[in-house]
This record gives sequence, structure tokens and C-alpha cells, in this order.
Amino acid sequence: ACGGADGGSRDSIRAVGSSTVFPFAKAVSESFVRTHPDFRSPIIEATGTGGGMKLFCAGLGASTPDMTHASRRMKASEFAGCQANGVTDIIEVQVGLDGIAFASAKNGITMNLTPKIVYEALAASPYGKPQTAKTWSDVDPTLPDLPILVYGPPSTSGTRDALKELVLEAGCETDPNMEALKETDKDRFGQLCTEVRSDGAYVDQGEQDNLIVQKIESNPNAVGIFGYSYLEENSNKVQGLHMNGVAPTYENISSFEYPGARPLYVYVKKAHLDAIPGLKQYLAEWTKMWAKDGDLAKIGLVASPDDVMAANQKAATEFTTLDGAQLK
Amino acid sequence: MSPAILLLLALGLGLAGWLAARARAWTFRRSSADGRIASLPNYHAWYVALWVVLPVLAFVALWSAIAPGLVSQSVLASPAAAELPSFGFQRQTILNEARAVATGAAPGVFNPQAAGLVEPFRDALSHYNLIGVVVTLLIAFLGGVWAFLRLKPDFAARSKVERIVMAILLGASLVAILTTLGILASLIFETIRFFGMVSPIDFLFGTHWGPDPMANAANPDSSRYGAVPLFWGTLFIGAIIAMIVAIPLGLMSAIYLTQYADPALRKWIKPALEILAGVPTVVYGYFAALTIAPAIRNIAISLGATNPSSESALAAGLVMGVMIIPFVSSMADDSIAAVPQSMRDGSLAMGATTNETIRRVLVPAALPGIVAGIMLAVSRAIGETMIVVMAASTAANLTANPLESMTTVTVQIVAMLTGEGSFDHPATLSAFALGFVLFMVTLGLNFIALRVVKRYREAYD
Amino acid sequence: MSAKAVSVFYGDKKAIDEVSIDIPTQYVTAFIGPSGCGKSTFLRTLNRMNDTIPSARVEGEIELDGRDIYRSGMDVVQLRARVGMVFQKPNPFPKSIYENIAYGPKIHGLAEGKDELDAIVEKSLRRAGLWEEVKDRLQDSGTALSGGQQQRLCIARAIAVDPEVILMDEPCSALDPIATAKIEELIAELNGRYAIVIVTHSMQQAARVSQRTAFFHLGKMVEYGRTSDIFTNPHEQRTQDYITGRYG
Amino acid sequence: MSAKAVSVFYGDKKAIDEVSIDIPTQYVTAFIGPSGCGKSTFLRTLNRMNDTIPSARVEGEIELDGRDIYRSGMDVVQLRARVGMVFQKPNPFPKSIYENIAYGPKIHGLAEGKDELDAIVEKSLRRAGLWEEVKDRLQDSGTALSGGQQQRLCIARAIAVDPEVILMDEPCSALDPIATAKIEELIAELNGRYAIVIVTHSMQQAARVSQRTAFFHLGKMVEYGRTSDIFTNPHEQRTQDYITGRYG
Amino acid sequence: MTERLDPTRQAAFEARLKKRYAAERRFKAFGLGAILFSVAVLLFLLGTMTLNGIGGFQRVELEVPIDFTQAGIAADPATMDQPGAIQTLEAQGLRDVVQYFAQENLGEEAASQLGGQAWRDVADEIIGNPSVLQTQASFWLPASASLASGYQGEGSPEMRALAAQLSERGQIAKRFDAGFLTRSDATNPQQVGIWGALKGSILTMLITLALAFPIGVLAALYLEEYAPKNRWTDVIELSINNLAAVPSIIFGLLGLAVFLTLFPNLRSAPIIGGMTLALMTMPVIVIAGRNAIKAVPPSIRDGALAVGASPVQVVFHHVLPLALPGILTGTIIGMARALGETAPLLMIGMRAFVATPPDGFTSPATVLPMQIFLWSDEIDRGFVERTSAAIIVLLLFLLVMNGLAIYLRNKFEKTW
Ligand SMILES: Nc1ncnc2c1ncn2[C@@H]1O[C@H](COP(=O)(O)OP(=O)(O)OP(=O)(O)O)[C@@H](O)[C@H]1O
Ligand SMILES: Nc1ncnc2c1ncn2[C@@H]1O[C@H](COP(=O)(O)OP(=O)(O)OP(=O)(O)O)[C@@H](O)[C@H]1O
Ligand SMILES: [Mg+2]
Ligand SMILES: [Mg+2]
Repeated sequence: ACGGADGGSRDSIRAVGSSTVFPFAKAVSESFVRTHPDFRSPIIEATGTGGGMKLFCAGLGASTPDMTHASRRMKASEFAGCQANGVTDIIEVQVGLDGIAFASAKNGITMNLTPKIVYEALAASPYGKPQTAKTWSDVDPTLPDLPILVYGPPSTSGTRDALKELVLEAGCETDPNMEALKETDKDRFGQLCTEVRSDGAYVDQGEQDNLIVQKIESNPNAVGIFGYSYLEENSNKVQGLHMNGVAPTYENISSFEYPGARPLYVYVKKAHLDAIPGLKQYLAEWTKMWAKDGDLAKIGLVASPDDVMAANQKAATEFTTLDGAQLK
Repeated sequence: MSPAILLLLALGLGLAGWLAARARAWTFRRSSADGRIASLPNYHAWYVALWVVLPVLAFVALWSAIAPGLVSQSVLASPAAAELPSFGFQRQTILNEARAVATGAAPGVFNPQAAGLVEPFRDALSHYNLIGVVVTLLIAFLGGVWAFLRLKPDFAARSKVERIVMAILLGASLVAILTTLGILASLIFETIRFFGMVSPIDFLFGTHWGPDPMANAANPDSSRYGAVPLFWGTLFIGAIIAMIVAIPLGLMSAIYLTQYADPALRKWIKPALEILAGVPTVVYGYFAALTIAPAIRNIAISLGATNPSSESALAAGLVMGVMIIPFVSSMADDSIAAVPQSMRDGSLAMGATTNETIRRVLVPAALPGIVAGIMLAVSRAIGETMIVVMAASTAANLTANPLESMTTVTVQIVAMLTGEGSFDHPATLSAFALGFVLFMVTLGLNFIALRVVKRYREAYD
Repeated sequence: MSAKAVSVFYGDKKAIDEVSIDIPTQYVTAFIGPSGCGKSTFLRTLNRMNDTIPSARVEGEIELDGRDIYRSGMDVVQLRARVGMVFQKPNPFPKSIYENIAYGPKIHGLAEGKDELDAIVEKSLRRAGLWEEVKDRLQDSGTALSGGQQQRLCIARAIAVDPEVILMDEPCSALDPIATAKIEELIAELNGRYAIVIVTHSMQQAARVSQRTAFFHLGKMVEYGRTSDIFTNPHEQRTQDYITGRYG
Repeated sequence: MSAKAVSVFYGDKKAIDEVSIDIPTQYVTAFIGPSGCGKSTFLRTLNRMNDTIPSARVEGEIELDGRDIYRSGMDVVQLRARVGMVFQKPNPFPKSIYENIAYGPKIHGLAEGKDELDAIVEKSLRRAGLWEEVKDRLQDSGTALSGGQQQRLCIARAIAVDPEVILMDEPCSALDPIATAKIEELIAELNGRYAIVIVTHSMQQAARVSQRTAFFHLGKMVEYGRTSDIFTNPHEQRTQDYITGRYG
Repeated sequence: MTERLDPTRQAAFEARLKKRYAAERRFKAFGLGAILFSVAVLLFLLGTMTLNGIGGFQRVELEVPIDFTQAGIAADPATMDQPGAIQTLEAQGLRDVVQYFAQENLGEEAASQLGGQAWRDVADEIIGNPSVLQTQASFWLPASASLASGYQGEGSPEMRALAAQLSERGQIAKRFDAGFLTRSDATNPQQVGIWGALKGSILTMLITLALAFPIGVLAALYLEEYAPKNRWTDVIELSINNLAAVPSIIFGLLGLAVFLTLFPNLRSAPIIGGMTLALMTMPVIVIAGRNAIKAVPPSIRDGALAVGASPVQVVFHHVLPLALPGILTGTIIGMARALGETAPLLMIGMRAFVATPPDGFTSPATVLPMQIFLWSDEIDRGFVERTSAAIIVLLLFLLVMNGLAIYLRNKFEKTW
């Protein structure tokens, strides 16, 4: 049997999308092939949420992926793009939650952050004004008088995406001018609200989040930004910083009290369900593993609240399709 | 019946033609007066065999392109196909499944709808297979007979067969040109697209690199596409730090090996250097990231540096330098060896010591070759990817401090193409523009180096 | 300079077989003999240039000032400064003419300051009869000269360190007749100032330039004596056969 | 075989200038002349071996059986099977002795079956006077033989395809006197069965082995005639000068 | 003899000579130092990889005795070779059985540190040998990654304590993990193996060899033996020399833009990887081939031509066989380079996570160096040893290939 240059068929599942979901998808696929040795191993690639959506929505057929992973919900514009390309029936499954965590070394700097503080400390030009803050106390006098040094994800990573969306934009929008700008000049808004300073206070650490952990471990004054799973993994070395007074813990993230929390999704093309052998079983494998004490939780996925989980269980097994009207 | 079987058939027929022609040629030979014919019987045999096989190959290629379509058409015309879903992809899958079962490639069907189609498929397949086989036989027969009839004692079969061999050889050498064209084409189109979105001036001279793959693709912020920090990082790591390591060490290794080492030592050291050159770059990268970078960082801290980067340019550069040592040393070795022995004798006969001979005569005489070698080494260093991907960072800093993190062109190519962006976003396309710049620079370096080497070799020949 | 029962081996092969010879300082000595008889090999043992051939091994003694040059502790650098050599194919360094000559004095520290060096260069070029031809282009590359000029440059280079003996291995074989004549003239002029040993395959040349001739055959020195005697009245049958062209 | 007004050029340089000669089939013909006069060049035009030198170009006609071998449509492969060649340096293939000889007959299909081939190999080696020396080690490599044996092997190889003419370009110049004598004997024996053309730089050799001699000088054939005449009574002054050793 | 100075016999000369000899010694020492440095780096590199990697061939396992006679799993041995066997066992609660016996024997805390997929190892064992279901058997099952790092003295204090406790009872041990050589990629360092990547490498290399070798050799023959000296030949030559020096990542861009556009379904497939690497390796083979062909003395060609061989016969009967060792040496070196190459494959999707070994040239795969790269990026500390172990495997292959090339070269080094 061959994947075939004829463009007609494919016998292994192809998934693309967010690098945040990637490790969980790997675990699911691994479990899937061990349970179903008669199916081919799914091919999973981390292309990023946006890139994944583009590939996913490019159309139906063997040369497009069957599913995409997303670290945010599909946008209405993306949904429209999908529809335009014939990808009409999409199954949306929220597989769990992830939080970006702000952390410092155990016995390192402690602060109570807010999106606004983070924005003012890290933006290239906060609210359009030049960035002058050198120390945290420059941003907010109640904070320690220590230099701002943040190790964070590079612009190409999904975590950075989350940082922008969940924290920087939120912080930025506390300013009414900015909020107004959002409506009038989206590009300018994006530039002012999401561009991160490049004078050394924010250090872009490559895709290797474990390096960030190492960094802040050795520098008590540094703050690191990474996915919640890393925080949990390294809880003996680093401590999470409070945001809006809420600690980045499992409970706070799953209840969305921690502002850095975000749901993780997988999107599946319904038309492919019958065409790709194993796709249904693969989706079922997700539901088997996403429980609170399940295998995915062991590698850092935060389980969705019970009601959400039940609803998604249903979507994943009964293949209910997404209604575009719900999307923003 | 698959093309493979037709091919086997063709080969079988070719073999038959081969044997027949050979036998015929032998009869010529026996009947000729002096036992000589223009070409060996084997050439006659090959001539006929090629006339059988080549037309059949052409037919098989054509047939395997059109036959599946013909089969599908006749299956779709069958009543069982009426219930197929109209959506193309799903329908195609069902058809493929049925075909797989019909040809015996799969044991059974996943999809119940496919079951009914298996029989029509079997019928259509056997129908068209029959046609295929008949036409194949016909073509083979015609080709074979035509060629066979041309055989004569003085028929120049050898030159005909050899002409085909030559055509194959020529074809093989053209692959290189096709590859070069392929590279150019794959880089140029995307690069042009990129420059349609971001101005080349901003790209080549801007000093801020921070493409945002999430941003709106239609209206990119040109000021974020300034590649100077990348060029600088590439130069700093590949052409400065790496070369500071590789040039002296490589040159001295070559000198020691060619001028001082006794043959027994050389016998062991040369392969060792070759092994150093054969270690994959991903291993060097791992070594740099796991061992060298933390070590450098610890040293920097113990020397009082505040907050040194753990992905310093220094770590990547040092390891890259080590990787390049064998390269420099073998180039230097070659060019020193190309200096005629008489130069060395001349100097020694003046009462010069070995190192005076080397420094004052051999190295200056070999200099063009050594310089060319260094240029090739630089071009390899700036094109090196894995070491920097693993040990350098993605942070585009424009600094001269080797303890800072820096990024390179290749790192960014990888980051952009394996990151979040989609294919029509300038951030992704910038990878092609960067690749293009990299290609042009290494091309230039190599071109000059090859010229220098060539001219200089000629000078002594 | 004198050799006593010198044998030279390349690996196991004996290329020179117990040659003993006294090379007088005041004459030009020519080595002649058929190809492969070991002339070059023997010549190179005289300033230990054969040290550069890994397989070569020397037995016997070669004395300079009464001391064996193959003794341990012998300083090869100094030896070669005292016993210069000119090769078959001219081999100027790919540097300027000036640098070619100045090379020896510089490495040996024979000149203090630029003026002295200039003086040495001029003197050497004059002695080699090349000064007039190149004085205006001392900065040109040595390799840009004609073959005969290059060979004279090499001789000038050898002279520049003021050696006691100059060994020449077929110095004219790569040259045309006119250049050859110039070199022969030069040898005649240098004669007396330096001891000169010249290897040649041309009996005519040996007859023209030398006062003493040694005839080698199959690694042995067959005959040695005044050039005039060797050519007119050889003692040995083999010498006789060679110079009358019976073999070779 | 005869040449009519043949000129050969290397690029723009004329190496052979309008040479016309009739090569008799029943004799050994020797080409003599000073180095660089074009003997080898002319020899190689006779079986178109100079086709391998890209810059070489031939004018004039060379006829074999009355037809020009440079005509278009001429089969070079067949020509070379009819006009064999032996080179200055013995060049056996790095294969067994047997394979060396059998190669030609094989590619020309001269033997049917192993027995015939064996017979050809034996006959050729016998004719080349090598059979007794190698019959027990036909499977040894051809390169393991001594120089003289290798040269005879090459001659045997040329004989094996039963050529009409054998061209030899200084076949003895890489050999010692004993091996040379053997080859000369061999040529004497082959004489009459094949037309043989031999290039040599030794006038003695030419005198010993050939019946006809052509003297070349500066690309021109100066004189051609019976060997005895040429050596005792040349017509041309230049020939006279050359054979008495005035130049060369 | 007139006013001789004999400068070379003055005291000043001798004094200077001393200094010159000192300089000579320093220079020589520097040269030797340079070589020793290179060798030392090589040894250090190989040494660290070996030290780190030896542990990667082992894994920390827990001993779990299971009494199947009490477990109540009644699987029909006949169905055990059917595809769905593992689901059957899962449905029968094998997972819980394993968990139960683990709790019984190891305690609750340790049982929760049994790798989540550990029961599958038991299932594999049962499928391989259904008769164990009638017996009591003891299994060594992989511990979780955190317990494993606790056992190695890293990780959290609780895990370290637990590991110490278990090892006192002899229920935990670091055991040789033969599965490392037979499994494929996984998310858990305890479960990973390199067979998938190795197989991918082998398939990729086969394609590379099948394309690059014939094309390279034929092109080399053409250029060296037949090509007329004209513009065209110069262009071919230039492009080959240039291709040999083009950064490998550019070939990746080519593969991405050309091959993946033509065959979008073959993303991540060895056939595309092999084609891309073949383009990269071909010039290396051409250049090595040309040198080897050039080294065949022209006298051999003359000899063959003179007995009436045609140019094609000369080449295929004489030149090619004589040049073959040299060509093979070049080919092996080129292949070794291709085997270690990662960058171009990054561009064509061979960095995908593939949990099963590829079963053909067209199924998705990864290759050894890529696996190393991917593992080196993993967070889990357990991957460090595994990465080094994979490096050892890769280096072994490369050492063998390079050794073979060196051997061939020495053996056939000919001076005609
Ligand atoms: N480096 C070497 N290794 C082994 N044998 C050598 C070497 N150099 C020369 N020989 C051999 O030593 C013998 C003497 O050689 P030498 O060069 O001294 O002869 P020559 O008299 O100078 O001859 P010619 O007139 O051709 O220069 C020859 O048989 C030669 O083959
Ligand atoms: N391949 C070539 N390209 C250019 N010129 C050549 C070539 N081969 C020979 N010549 C020139 O052609 C002339 C005749 O050369 P040829 O080799 O025929 O002389 P020869 O008589 O055989 O000399 P020798 O006795 O040295 O072998 C010489 O001037 C030589 O330099
Ligand atoms: Mg000599
Ligand atoms: Mg000649």
C-alpha cells in the first residue's frame, strides 16, 4: 500500500498545529498505535496554531491534514476561510487547558503581577510611549527595586502567542485609548500592544522551555515565562508567580481564575472520518487519556472542568459539528 | 496487472530478443570468411533487446498513467457506483479501497460501500490488463522484428548501442545542472514574493529582526524584517569565532602532519582527523548545547560576568571551529603539498630550519591555496545549521560580546519554516530570502575560492 | 672535504657503494656517469640534503674540516650554510628577486640593518653576473625571470651566505645552450673563491668547466683524477667505454 | 601502408610537415631522429591513436589497403585491430597474464569458446617468446612481471588480434640491456610475419633490427631508405651529422 | 683564497642558531599541540557521549509479580495473534490487574509511579506467550520518568526517598533495555527506542544510494572521459563543484519547494528525504569519482585503445574497474555525510513524531540524527541519556563507514 503520488488517498492520520498541544498529541498517538497496531502511526507536526489553521482550512482531501491542534479557539475568520474552501463540517473538541506561567527560582524574586504590569514592563513601547522602565519598581513602586529580566518564548512559538493574547493584550486594553485603537486600527493596535521590547530586558529563549527553567534557577532575579506543564515538571526548582493575586495552580487554571489560562482544542474534519482509517479511534483515544488523573495529566495537561469535559466527550464520540455562529 | 508486471514482461521479451539476435549474429560470424564481423554478437543482441525494451518502457509509462483512469471510468459506469457519495475525496477513498481489494493489496474493506465495487473493479482491471498486455506484446514484437531484420554481418550494432550508453552518461551529468536550476528556482520565486511584501532595502539594511508570523500577512511591518543582526550573528559565529579556532589549529595540524610527523603517527592521526570531520553536526550541536555552553557560562560567571547567556555565540562558534579544523587542515595539507618539493629543498639547502622553511617559503607559496581553503571553510561555517540551531539562540542581538546570545541566518530559516507561520506569510517567505542570500554568498565564496585554487594549481603544474 | 668509504642506501637498495674521494677546495670537480649511477645521491650526501628522503641511509664518513658531518651533534643548519647547493631545475622562491637573495643572510642574521643587506644582495648578484640584468627590478618576482636567469639567481642565493663549498646538480640541464654558456662562464669565475662540485651528464661540459673529474658507474666511483687525464687517458676500460659512447 | 603529404598539428603548432612514406609490409622500418622531431607523433597518426589528443589534427592521407584511414566513416576500432601498437613504457592491464592476451580476441570476437581462446593466448605468448617463462602462472597479474617481460607481454597482446602492422614507440627505452636484447630478438623473429615500424633513439638499435630507416628532423622526414645505406652512405648532410653524433 | 669572512663560523652565528633552534622547537610544539588538541576534542567528545550514553541503553524498572491464576483474565490463546488482541486484554481489565498487583507488592505510592503504559508491556508478553496466563509470573516494568530520575539521585526528594526504599527491597533496578533497539519514538523517555529512526535512516540511505551512486558515477565518467572541452562542460563542472559546497539546508529548501510541491502526500517520507540527500551526495560522488578516474594512468587507456577497444569498452572494461575502489571510498564518505545530515530533512517534515517504524519508502519516518535532535529538545531529564545512546548508535555506524572508507583507500592505494 502506498501513500501514493496520485493525490488520492492516504492511510495515516495527519495532524498539525500548536506546539503547546504537540506533546499531548504525541502521547495520544503513541498510545493509539500501541492499542491499534493495525493502524498506521499518525503523523503529527507542530506548525503552530495559526499555521495549522491555514493548512487545515486549505481544503479537503488527502493532501490536507485531518486535524489541527490549537491553543486558542478557532477564529470566526478562520472558520469562514474553512467554509470557503469546502471544509464545512468541523468537529471541535476541547481537550484540556494550559496556562502560561510566570515563575522565578525557589527563593528568588516574588511579585504579584497583573497583565498591566507585565505589559508595561515588557512592551516595546507601552501605550505608544517609549519604554523607560529599567526595574520593576519603575513600573509599579510596590514592586521590588530589581532590574527587569524576563526569559520568555520566541516570536515563533505558541507560548508567545498565548503571552500576547492572554496577558499583553489584556494589559494593554486597560488603557481606554488602546481599546479604542483596537476598533480603528488593528495593525497599530497589534504593534503597540504585542510587540515586546528588544533591549535585553526580555530575553527570547528559543523553543527550549527547559532552558528558561535552567536560567531562572541560576538567577534569582530573573522571571521566566513558559507553559504550565513546565512549571509542574520543575516544581522542585521554581515557584510560580501570582497574577492578579492568583497562583498558577492546577485548580486556578482549570477554573480560569489564573489569567494565563487558555483552553486547548483539536479540530477534525468530519469528511475525513470515514476516509482515513483510524481517525475515529484516534479521537476516542484522546477522550480516554484526558481525565484528571489520566495519562495526559501526568505530562502536564490541565483537565477541563467536568461539565466541559462531558460535553466534549460527546462531541468527540458523536461527531457533532461546530456551529460557526458561536465563534468570535 | 500493475506496471511492474508489464515491465517484467518487457524485460522477458527483451531477453528473448537478446538471445535470438545473439544466435543470429553467431551465424554471421561462422559464415564470414575470417571469423570477423563488425560488432560482437553481444552488441547485436543488445541492439535488439533495447529495441524491444525501450518502446515497451515508453508504452508502460504512458499506459500506467492512463489505465487507472480508464478503469475508474468503467467502474463508475457500473450500477454499483451509483450510490457513491458525490464528495470527491471520500469517493476516491472508497474507490481506492475497492481497487486495493480487487488487486489483492488489501485483505478486506473498511468501508461497506466499497464492497460492492470490488467485482466491477476486478472486471475492469482484467479487461484493461488484457489490452495492456496485448499492446505490450505487439510493440515488443514490432520493435524486435524491425531491429532483428536490420542485423547484417557488417551492421554497426556496437556504435548504435554505445550511442545510447553515451546518452545515458550525458543525462547523468545533466542532473547537476537540473539540481542547480532547481535550487535557483525554488529560492528565487519565493524570494521575489517576499520582496513584494517587504522592501529589499529594509531587509538588507534594517537592524531590527523580529518577524511576527501571527501578524496580518497582508500588511507586514517592514521594520521588523531587518536582517543585519542575522548577518552579523552569522559572520560573528561562523567567520570570526569559528575561524579564530579553526585557522590556527587547522593550519598547524596540517603543517605538523606534512612536515614533521613521522609516517607512523600520520597514519593514525589522519584518520582521526577524518573521523572528527565525519561526526555529524547534530552531535556537535548536542555537544555544544549540553557540555560547552554550560561550561562557558560557568566560566563567565566565575570571571564575574553578570548574567551571561547560556546560548552564547562563543559556544556555538567554538564547537563550529572544532568541526571546521579537519576541513581547514585538509585544504592546507593539499595546498602545502602542492608546493613543489624543490622550494623546500631550496630553502633547506640555504641552511634554513624547518620552521623557517615553512613560515617563510612554504606558507607564502601555498597562500593562495590556503586562503581559498579558508574561504571554503567560511562558506561551510556560515551555511552550517544544526550546531547553531541547537547551541545558538533565536534572539537577534546586534552585539560584539561573544557571551551574548546571537542568531544566524540558518537558525532563522529553520525557525521560520518549522514555526507557526503559513506559507504565504512574509515571515515564512523570509526564510527563502535568507536562503537566497546565503546561497549567493556561499556561491560567491566558493566561486572565488575555486578560481584561486585552479589558477594556483596551474602555476605549479 | 673528503669522503671515506661512503655507502648510501635507499631502504635496502645500495645506491652508492663505498665511495672515497677527496674534494679539493681550489678546483671545480665534476661528477659524470650514466643515468642512475648515483651522482645526485652522492652529491646530496655532501650537505646532508638526503636527510629529507626518509628512506635514505648513509654509511662511512664525510669530513669537513676534519670532522665527520654525520656525527651526532653535527649542526645541519650550519653545515648547509657552509655547503650550498644549486639544483637541476632552477627553484627561486616565489618572492621578489631581492627577497630571494636576502633570504639566507636574513635567516642566518648575517646582515645588520638594511644597508648591509642591500650590500650583500648587490655583491651576490654581481658575482653571479646577474646584477646588470636585474638591478632595476629587484622587486619583481624571482619566478618572472628566464630559466637561465633563474638559475643564476639560485647561484647568487647560494653565494649570499658565503659558503665554502657549492654543490651543483646538473645546473644546466633545464637550460638552453646560451643560458648554459652563461652558467659555465659563471662557474669559471667563481672557481677559486669557492670549492665547486658539479654533476653533469654532458662530458663536454665536464671537460669545459672542471679541473677534476670523477666517473661514477652503478653506484661505484670508477675513476677520479684530473679532467684532462680522464678524458684523454683513462685508466679504466669502463671509463673509456663511457666517454667514447659505447653505453649510456 | 603509405602516407601522402601528411602534416600533423598540435593546435597551431605543426609537429609533422608533409611527410610521405611507403611502409613496406615485409620489413622492419625504423624511425630515427633527435628528440622532439616528431617520430612518435607520426607513428601515432598511423593507427589514429592521436585521436585521443584533443588538440591534434592531421592533414594529408594515410592509406591502408588503398583507402584513407582518415576518411569519414572509417571504423577506428577495426583500424586499430589491424594496426597494433606497443608503447615506450610497458603498459600491461592490471589483470592476469591470460586476460591481458585474451582481451583483444574477446572484444573482437575472434574466439569461439574457451578452447579457441586458450589456443590464441598460447600462440601469441609463444610468438612473443614469453610462453616458457609464464605458462605456469597465467593467472598471475601482468604487472607482476619484470619490465622486459611486461614489454613482451604487450607485444603478445598486440599479436593476439593478428594485426597486419605493429607500431612500436621506443619499446626498449625503459628496459635494461638484457631485456632490450630479448625484444630485439623477438622483432627479428616477427619480421616477415607482420609489418613492423619501430621508433628508436638509438642508432645502434635501428641498425641492428631494421631493414629500412627513416630519418626525421624538425618534423620533416629528411631521408628514407635501406638501413645499410642510411648508416653508411646517407644522401643528406643532416643525416650524416646526426648519425655521427654532431647533434641530438 | 681571498679575504674570506666565513660568517657562518662566527660566534654570533652560533648564538643566533641557538635561538633559531628554540623557535623551531616552539613551532613544532605548537603544531603537535594543535594535533593533540584536535585528537583530545575527539576523544573528549566520544568519551562524554559514551559515558552519558551507556546509561541510555538501560532503564529503571520495577519488579511486579502477577498471579494470573487469580486475575481472571481469560483470553483465548487462539485469538492472541489477531490484530485486536491488545484491545481484548484491555477490555478484560489487564490494566487494572497490573495496577492491582503493583499496589499489592510495591505499595500505593510506588504503584502510581509505574509508567502509564506499563501494562502494555505485560500485554505484549501475554500476546507473545499466552500460556503465562495460567501461571504466576514476575515482570520488570518501566518506572515513571520521575521515579527513574529519583533512582538516579536527581529529581524531587520524595522520589529519591521512594526509590531508595524500593531499592532496599530489591524491587527497583536499572536494567539493560533491549527494547531501546527495537522500539520507536515515544513521549516518555522510559518508552523510547531508536529502531524507528534507524529504519528510517536505512530506508532513506537506500534511496540516496540508489540515486546518487549511479548518477554520480555515470556523470563522473562522462565528464572525465568523454566530455568535449566546451562551455557546456564548464557549466556542468562548475555546477557540480558548486553543489558540493552549497549549504545543506539549501537542499532542504529545494526539497521543500520542488519535491513536496510535486508530491505533497509524501511529506516526511524516506523517499523524499532520500531524494533530497541524493542531490546533496551526488556531487561528492562525482568529485571523488573524477579523482579516482583521473588516477587511472592513461597508458592503460592507450593499451586498450591500441588493441581496438572502443572508448566505451575502454571505460567499462578498464577504467571503471580500476577506479572503483576510489569511487567507493568517495561514495561511502558521501553516504556517511548524508547519514549524519539533519538540516535539509528539517525542511521536508522528517521531524514529525512517528511512533511506529516506517514500513516502506513512502510511509512517514524520521532518521537517526533527527531523532537525536528531537530528543535533545525534550524537557525530560531522562532524554539526556537516551540522546547520548542514540548518538552512540549513530557514531558507531559512521565509524564503521569511515573505517571502511579508510581501509578501502589504504588497501587499494595504487601507484601505477
Ligand atoms: N628517493 C629515492 N628512493 C629510492 N631510490 C632512489 C631515490 N632516488 C634515487 N634512487 C635510486 O638511486 C640510484 C641513484 O640515483 P641518482 O638520482 O643518484 O642517479 P643519478 O646519477 O643522479 O642519475 P641521473 O643522471 O638520472 O640524475 C638510482 O638507481 C635511483 O633509482
Ligand atoms: N600532446 C601534445 N600537445 C602539443 N604538442 C605536442 C604534444 N605531443 C608532442 N608535442 C610536440 O610535438 C613535437 C613532436 O613530438 P614527438 O613526441 O612526436 O617527438 P619524438 O620525436 O617522439 O621525441 P622523443 O624522441 O622525445 O620521443 C614536439 O615538439 C612536442 O613538443
Ligand atoms: Mg641526478
Ligand atoms: Mg617519442
